[in-house]
Amino acid sequence: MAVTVDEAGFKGPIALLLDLITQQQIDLWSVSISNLIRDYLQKVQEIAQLDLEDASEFFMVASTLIGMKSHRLLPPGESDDEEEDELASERELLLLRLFEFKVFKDASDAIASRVHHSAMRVARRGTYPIELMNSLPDPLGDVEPSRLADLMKDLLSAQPRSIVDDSYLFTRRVDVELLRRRTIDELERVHSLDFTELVDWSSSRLEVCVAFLLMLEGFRLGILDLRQPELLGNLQVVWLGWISEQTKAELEALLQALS
Amino acid sequence: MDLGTDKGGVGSASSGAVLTGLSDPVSESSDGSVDRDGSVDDFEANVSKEEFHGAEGSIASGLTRAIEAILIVSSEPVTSKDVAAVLDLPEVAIIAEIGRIQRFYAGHDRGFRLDRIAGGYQIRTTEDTADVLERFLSERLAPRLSAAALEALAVVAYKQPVSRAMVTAIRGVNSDGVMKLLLSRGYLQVAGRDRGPGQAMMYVTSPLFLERLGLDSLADLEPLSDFVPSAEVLEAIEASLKDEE
Amino acid sequence: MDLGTDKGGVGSASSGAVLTGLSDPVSESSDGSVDRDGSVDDFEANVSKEEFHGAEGSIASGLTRAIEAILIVSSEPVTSKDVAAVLDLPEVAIIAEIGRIQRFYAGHDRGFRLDRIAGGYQIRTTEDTADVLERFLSERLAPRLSAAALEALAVVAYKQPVSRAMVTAIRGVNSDGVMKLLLSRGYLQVAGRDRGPGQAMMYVTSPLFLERLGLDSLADLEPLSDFVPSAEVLEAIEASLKDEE
Repeated sequence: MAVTVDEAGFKGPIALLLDLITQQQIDLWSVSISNLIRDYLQKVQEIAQLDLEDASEFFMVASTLIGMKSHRLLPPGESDDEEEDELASERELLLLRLFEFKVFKDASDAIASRVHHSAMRVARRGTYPIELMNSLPDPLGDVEPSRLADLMKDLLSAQPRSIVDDSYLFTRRVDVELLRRRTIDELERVHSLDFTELVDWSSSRLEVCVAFLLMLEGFRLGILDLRQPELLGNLQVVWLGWISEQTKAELEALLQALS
Repeated sequence: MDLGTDKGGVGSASSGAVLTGLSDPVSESSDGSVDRDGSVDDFEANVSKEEFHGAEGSIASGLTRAIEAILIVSSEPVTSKDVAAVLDLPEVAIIAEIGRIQRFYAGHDRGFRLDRIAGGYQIRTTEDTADVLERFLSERLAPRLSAAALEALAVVAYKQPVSRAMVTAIRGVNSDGVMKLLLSRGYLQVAGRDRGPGQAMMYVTSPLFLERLGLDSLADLEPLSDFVPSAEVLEAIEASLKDEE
Repeated sequence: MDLGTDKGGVGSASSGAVLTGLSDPVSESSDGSVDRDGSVDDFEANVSKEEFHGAEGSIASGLTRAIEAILIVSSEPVTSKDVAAVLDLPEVAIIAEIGRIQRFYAGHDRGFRLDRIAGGYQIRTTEDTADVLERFLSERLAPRLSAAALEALAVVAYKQPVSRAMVTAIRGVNSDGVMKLLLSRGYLQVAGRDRGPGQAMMYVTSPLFLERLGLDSLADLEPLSDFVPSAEVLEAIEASLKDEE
């Protein structure tokens, strides 16, 4: 019994179970739970991520199934009432979750269909006549440039928000050319060193970031080699000491793009 | 273009005069098509007249032209209330006129319709032109949404306001990623924090969600009860988990 | 919608049928509007529609609908050559059809016309609606930019060239609407497409932006020197770049 795991939008065990029951018309008693778990783990390994919550959810469902299965194997009367009650309530819970999920699954199909049909109808992309726009009061009239700077700082420091603009950081705060010369000079001199040593003289985190990007680019261009013997350990930078004309041109282009 | 911005209201004599003046050339038209002068009383009469004449051959009034112009320059749905405010006419008059415009384009089967979307009105192309537009815009019109994202969207749509944890609980799988995606695509928005313990961030669908689904309001979504599984499915699920046959 | 654009053998046949239909003067109805169809399949359907409406003949054809849809979704003038290429029909057929569409809207005195502008065709509002639109725009576009619009403007100013997805990622809310607004106000302009995988449209600030802020160049923007962005932020870089489509 192969288990399908939707890799893009990872399916949970509830969805999986529902699939097994409704689409494949399978009697769960014929499902080998050990196979199910093995296939599941294999898939998880393939997508190279194991969310702990997802995994525990999966095992909760699997153990409920195992419990119910093993219970059925026992001759009647051998288990005590308490155990039986517990099993029954687990079964009820699982049933409820399956029902609930099925409802939302079908609702999502309806939403998908609506989204699709609605997308087939494109809304008018209007523009305001430019003559009219010019006759309106200018909304930027009383905005001070410093207001934009303040907004930008707020945005970049706000918690749930993302992104540091690397291009902007490079252009304004780091002399990339100087950094490159210092890096290459140092590497040519000592041939090999740890990244932490390399950025010892860096005055800011930004310079460290730029230096790191230069390392990556240098690695891509084959100018230097990077090694990291230990996970999260020191990054060793090895100077390969040879730059082709093409590589040089590429590097120049990169530097120009950065500055 | 004066559509009776007079504060005295549509029913007043001065405003009536203005409106008559506006549509003056139209009332002379020989084809017997309806002209309208925007006064509330006449709107009723006009509706029936227009219905009698059908959608064809009608010459647009000043009010029609004004509303159409507004819709043509807009990219977002425009509410009848906004139009009424700009034209200084009662909203009911605007709604009636919009109804006529809708019937005009539908009746002539043009390449677009005037739809009611997210509480407003918006010009949208007809569905049969979709593949032409895909070629013209060289982009896929249908958005790519994974089954996971759609499931999460369904949960929010029907249970809003809702926290990520609740979505995860129903789907049985961690939903932080898809929720983030739906947020960045504009389908969802944050509606503040739960007042209960934990103060979880609560999510609701956005106005853009309505636009993307072509809905006027959330009330237009099928009730969730429509999706209750059929007796056979329920039985199948129950039977598959049963102890005995 | 089949307009005979199919490149295969069947396509050439249907394309031929389209052309035959288009140049057939007999089908032209008395009021100058034409009921014409873009495809063999749709033709049958339209014939019956035409019969139903008798001599009016004002039901739009598949070709009409296709051209109208293209014009409705375009805010820039569209050339007949572009339309012909998309529909895989000779330009002369498109020009003839556009002429019919122009006559239709002018004849019905709607609030917009299909004008020939800068070598192309564009739907534009009629002149008599100018003052209504001015009122509508001044109410809709508040004299001050919203906080959201200013935020988006700040992001573009400091991070240009930048895609919409990037602005959305930084602001944490969908920014398509405010970006559109800023574009329509002329503060932003398009700077081409990203050379990266997503080929996202990239935006920069316009000369008008500098002028209105009283700046000589972007270098005069207040530097964000000494400002260190929050640390949580870094992980999202890749995410937002991946989101760009």
